[in-house]
Amino acid sequence: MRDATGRDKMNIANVKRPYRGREEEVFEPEPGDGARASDKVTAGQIFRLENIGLSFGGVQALRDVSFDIRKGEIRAIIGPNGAGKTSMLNVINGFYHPQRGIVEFKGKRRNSMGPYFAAKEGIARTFQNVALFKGMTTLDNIMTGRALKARQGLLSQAIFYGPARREEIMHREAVERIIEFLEIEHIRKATVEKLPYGLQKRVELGRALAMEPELLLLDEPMAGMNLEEKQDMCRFILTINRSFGTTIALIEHDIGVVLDLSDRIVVLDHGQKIADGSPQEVQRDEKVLEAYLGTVH
Amino acid sequence: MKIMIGKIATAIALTMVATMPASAQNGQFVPVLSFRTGPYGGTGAPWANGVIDYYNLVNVRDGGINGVKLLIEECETGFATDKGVECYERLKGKGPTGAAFVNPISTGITYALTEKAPTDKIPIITMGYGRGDSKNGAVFTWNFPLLGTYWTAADIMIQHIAKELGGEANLTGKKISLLYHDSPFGKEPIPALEALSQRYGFTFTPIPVTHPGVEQKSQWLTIRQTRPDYVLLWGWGVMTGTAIKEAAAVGYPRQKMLGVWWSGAEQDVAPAGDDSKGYKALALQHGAGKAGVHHDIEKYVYAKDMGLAKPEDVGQVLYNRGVVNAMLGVEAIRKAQERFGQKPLTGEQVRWGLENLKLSQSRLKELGFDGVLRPIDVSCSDHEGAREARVQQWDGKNWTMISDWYSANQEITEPLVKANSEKYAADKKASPRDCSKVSSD
Amino acid sequence: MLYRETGQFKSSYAEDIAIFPLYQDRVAIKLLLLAAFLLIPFLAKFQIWPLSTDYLLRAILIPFLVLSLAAIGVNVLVGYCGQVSLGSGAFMAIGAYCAYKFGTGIHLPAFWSEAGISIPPISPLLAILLGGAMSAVAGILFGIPSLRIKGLYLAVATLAAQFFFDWVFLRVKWFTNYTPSGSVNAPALSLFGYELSTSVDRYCLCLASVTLGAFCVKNLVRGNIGRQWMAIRDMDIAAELMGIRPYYAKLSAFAVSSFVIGISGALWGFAHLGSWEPLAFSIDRSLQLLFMVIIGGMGSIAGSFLGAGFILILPILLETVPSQFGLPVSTEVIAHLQSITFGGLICLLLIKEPRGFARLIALFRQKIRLWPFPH
Amino acid sequence: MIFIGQLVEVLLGGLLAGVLYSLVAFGFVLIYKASRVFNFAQGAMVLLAGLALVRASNFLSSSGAPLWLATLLGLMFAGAIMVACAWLIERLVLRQLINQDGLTLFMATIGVTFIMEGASQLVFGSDVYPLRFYPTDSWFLFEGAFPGGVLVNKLDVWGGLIAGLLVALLAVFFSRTKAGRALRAVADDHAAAQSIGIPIGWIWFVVWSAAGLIALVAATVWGTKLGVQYSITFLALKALPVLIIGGFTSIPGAIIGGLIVGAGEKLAEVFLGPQIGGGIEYWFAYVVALFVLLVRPQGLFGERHIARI
Repeated sequence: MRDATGRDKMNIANVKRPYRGREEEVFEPEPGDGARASDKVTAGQIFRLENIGLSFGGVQALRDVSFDIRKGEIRAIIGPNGAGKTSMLNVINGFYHPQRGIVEFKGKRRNSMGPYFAAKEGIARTFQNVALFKGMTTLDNIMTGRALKARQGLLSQAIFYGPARREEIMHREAVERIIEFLEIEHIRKATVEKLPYGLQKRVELGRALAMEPELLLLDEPMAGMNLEEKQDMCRFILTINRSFGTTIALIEHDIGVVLDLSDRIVVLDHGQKIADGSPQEVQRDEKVLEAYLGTVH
Repeated sequence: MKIMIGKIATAIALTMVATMPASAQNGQFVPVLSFRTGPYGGTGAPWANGVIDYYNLVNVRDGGINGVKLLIEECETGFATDKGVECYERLKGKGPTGAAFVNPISTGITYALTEKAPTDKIPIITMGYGRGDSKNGAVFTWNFPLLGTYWTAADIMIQHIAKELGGEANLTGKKISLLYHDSPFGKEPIPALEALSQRYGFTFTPIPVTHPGVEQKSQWLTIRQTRPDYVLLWGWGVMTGTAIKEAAAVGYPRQKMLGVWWSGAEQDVAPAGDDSKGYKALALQHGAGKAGVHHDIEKYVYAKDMGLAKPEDVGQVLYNRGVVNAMLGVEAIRKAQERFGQKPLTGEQVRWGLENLKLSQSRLKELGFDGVLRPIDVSCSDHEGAREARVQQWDGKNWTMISDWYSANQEITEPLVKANSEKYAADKKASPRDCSKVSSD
Repeated sequence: MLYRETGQFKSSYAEDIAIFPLYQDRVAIKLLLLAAFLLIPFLAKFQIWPLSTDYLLRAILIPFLVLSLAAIGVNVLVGYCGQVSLGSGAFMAIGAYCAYKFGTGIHLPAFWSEAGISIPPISPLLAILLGGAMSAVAGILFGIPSLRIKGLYLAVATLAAQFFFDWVFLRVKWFTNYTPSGSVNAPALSLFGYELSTSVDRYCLCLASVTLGAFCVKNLVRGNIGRQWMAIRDMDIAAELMGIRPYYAKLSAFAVSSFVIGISGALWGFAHLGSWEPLAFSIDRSLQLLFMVIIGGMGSIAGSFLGAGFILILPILLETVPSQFGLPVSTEVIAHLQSITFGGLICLLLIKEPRGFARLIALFRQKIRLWPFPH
Repeated sequence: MIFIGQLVEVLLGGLLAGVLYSLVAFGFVLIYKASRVFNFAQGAMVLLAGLALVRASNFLSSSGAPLWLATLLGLMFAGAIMVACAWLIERLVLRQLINQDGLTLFMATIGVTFIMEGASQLVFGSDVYPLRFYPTDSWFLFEGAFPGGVLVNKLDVWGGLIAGLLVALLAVFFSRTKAGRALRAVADDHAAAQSIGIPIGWIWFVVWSAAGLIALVAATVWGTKLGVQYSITFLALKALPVLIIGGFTSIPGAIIGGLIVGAGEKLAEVFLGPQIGGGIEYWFAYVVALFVLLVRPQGLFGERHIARI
């Protein structure tokens, strides 16, 4: 799938002319593009959690949670604060190791996997409170996403001229396409710590995309954004999913956004799964209503 | 990047200050490398005071050496090798003819400068320290360990112990430990002492003390357990005083401790107070106390308020060592002037003066060193010039000589000198001079 | 007016990732290198002021170059990878002593044969490189704790390396070829049959090594591995989740850093001191190097040079200046005043610009870019 | 039998010597607790305190004051110096560097070290000044049991007592006094502490003064041991392994660390040293510390912080 040249039909980083449409157009898939609304339902699981139990000392973060993510869908994880949503993401990309249960990714079953391994296998994520590399520029931040695809050894990098330079330029081109797609050209050379929050979130998304992931985890991608920032972010997420077929699992508090975006929703409360299904089903579920939506009305 | 240029420029501009010739005035430039600060400042300062006071005396009393004034500049080395090298580089070119000679007053710096001396043609005077093998002038053309190296010292110490024990025979089976400063200075005597232990059949154990020597508890607990008959002390600065205190704490008799001549000054026994009573140390010929020269120094230097030391400190052990050190340098220049004329001389010319330095008892008397020094006779094959020392003891107030003169037994030191100096020559691919052919006229 | 980016368009990524994207900078660096490689040796050869004496070469420029190289090495570890180390002096020592051993020939007693293993003396240049390599190996070993220990705890832990190697080179006579004093003399510095005896030769050797070292390190830090180091420095957890292996990033930083430091240590011994004992690489040296990096600017190659220059030259100035103006001050007083002024300047600089000279320069460039119009 | 005697002797001596390191370590801990500053200047502070004390009391006694009075006034003078010093440091350095990262502050304290070393020696001189504060002779215990008995140095015992006293005082200070509680708050979170109206500057001043006074106490002990002189500053380096073993933030940790380091290095030096050439205690302490850190990266008693994202 991902060879030295990092060619990968299914990814922005390699689509020569990135899709720049407005929201309504997004729903019409491009020719030759794998992901369609119809075959999503039938598409197989890419990721599965089975009776996951996670606790810190005495505190039970997750109790016997099971759910799956299907290839090409947008999967939302919602729930009140402290429901264990972020813990869930941390389990998925191997930052936390559950005491009980099984993690299955692309058919491989294991009790847990290390973060490096998860990343290598194609899981990328963004973070609830931005975790960018503060001292580095937007460009460098996104370039770090290419770390896994670097093939040149220390010596050749030290000499630089020759293969190392060629590789560097190749990755740079890929990254530039992402920068263009996310419309952050103007802050390319800016140090990220000085950027406004909304832009930082975007850069972080870019960094995750640079990894050309198969499964993209977004932890509250729209937290603290104003309306049009949110609209932009929605647009990006949909494009990434619809046009490039990247599977997405996201945590979001803005219920409106979640209902619009996601194909299926899992609802957590106090570390337990209380509902799982299409937006409509979840909306109708009493447990959810009282535990969660109830508070909204 | 352009800032870099700027920086280089400023760097140069700023250091010009240092590269400018010391002064246009005519005279013989004598650099003084010294350390008045850092862990060894307490013992470094009196030495430097002695040196400079004597130079000033020569300038004030005799108007220089045969009218050639001494141009003095001091540089703080802090007893650190790299700093010492920087000082040397800064001072070596000063004055109309460059430095006459250099006193590194640190074994580490001596080693570093020994590499540079042949190219710079500046002799190195290491009076009572430096490389043990540099006695061999055939190989070490530029080094002058006047009045004795540490190998000389080691031999004399053993001689004294033998005397106290009532004869060399009684050394056999005795236990002698060496408590040494873990540095080139402290390690230098070890080969000599090993040779001696084989010759006389006493067991010799070296015990290192890590720089600067503030922590010696474990060493002294070891000594307390092994109960050596004598402890030789190769300490410098804080180490000596601490050693004496720890000795008192573990109840080791001070009378059985014998320090090298760098561990036998007022500054060494002061911190321990009464505990140091009875502690013995070698005296590098001179001891404490005043002689003719001191009266001149007081009359010409301190009367004019040019003295560097506290007046009451004039005549202390290390002060006197500085004075002697300076005097030998001055006399070497005087000797060289006999041959090269009464003008500022180059280091190379002064080197000849040093190699042909001969001071008779009468000459020493004239110089006011009567009873301070014994005759010295330097030659190509013998850059030490003298190998004599006495033992002094601290009675709680003063250092008093308790022994007669010893002179080192060449049988022991000479093979070492030969072996090591030849090895050095081999490593450097240098061919030793043939001393029989070196002219001394 | 002179320092303008406008009108310099980059038509390819290759141009954009060049070390000196700006035309003016390229000219400046060329001039600088020209001066360093041609002008200074020329002046020295013909004894033209300020190089009429070789004081400037021997006591300022050579140490400056060598310590700059060391500072670059420390900067890789501390500045780019964020692993504070107080053990740099030890790695200089390893470089120096191993180079010495390779340069003077190695004999390892072996249990299976009387003869043991013997390696004849090899060319000093090669020996210096091998010294660096040895230092890199030691660097990796002592870097392993960094996978678990962080921040100041790590800083103090690195002192273990410092004191351990101080001791090794004091005590293990094998390293010093059994010299009675434990002080070693570097072998004659000859390469390809030509003896580098004069200070100009040695200066050129150091200059070449520093230029090469700076170039290679710059390439590393602007490339993939450099980004990995900085990622670890800025947020190690996130970096790991991005697929950066902490142990690879950290240990490679330790290896590169100690390699460069080791080379500089070997140069310090061979080209500068000529003869040395472990005290030449004591804890003071480590602190001095850390200073250079922090004063110069963490994560900046140019900063390493500036820091080295500042820390090396300032004390010398502070003590030469008064004597030049014939102030009747004893060296003791000068030494104390010097230490006070030095400490004061350090504090002042940290207060005014915690990011060091490199940052000041960046600001200055911003200014002259806009000059004469402030906007 | 002799061996056991020696073992006990070395062990005791080591433990006590370790406590003397703890005396210096307390200053570090106190300051780190309150300001997250790793204070490299602690050694220089001991030197300054010692010089001020010995010079002042010598001056007074030489000008005819009775010894006890001279000593007392000397102590007060030195204490005043240390407090003034703390005030200056807080004003001129710390306050300027508030919420800079740890490394910058660490470097700043090295700068302060240079200033202190220079200034103190410039003002009070750089000779060796003997100090007689505690008895330096020894007891020989169990002379019946072991030939020669087991040596215990009175000075070390005094040091131990004083260290114990200090720990008690500091414990009271932290738990009982207002300043102490405020200090704990500051340690946890500067911004929060400020927001609830704790004057951080004042707290830091208090802490640095306290560290200064601890330095004075350490100076009386070490000055008696070594004589007051520049080399005392090297103690800072002996105290560091004590710190990382105990953890930067724990006073009892400093004591335990001291005991481990002292006993460990002395035993190693006496029994292991001779086999491998001696002089190993310097690095041995650090290697022990290193291994402790590998097991507990925050030291034995340091505060643990959990990585979250």
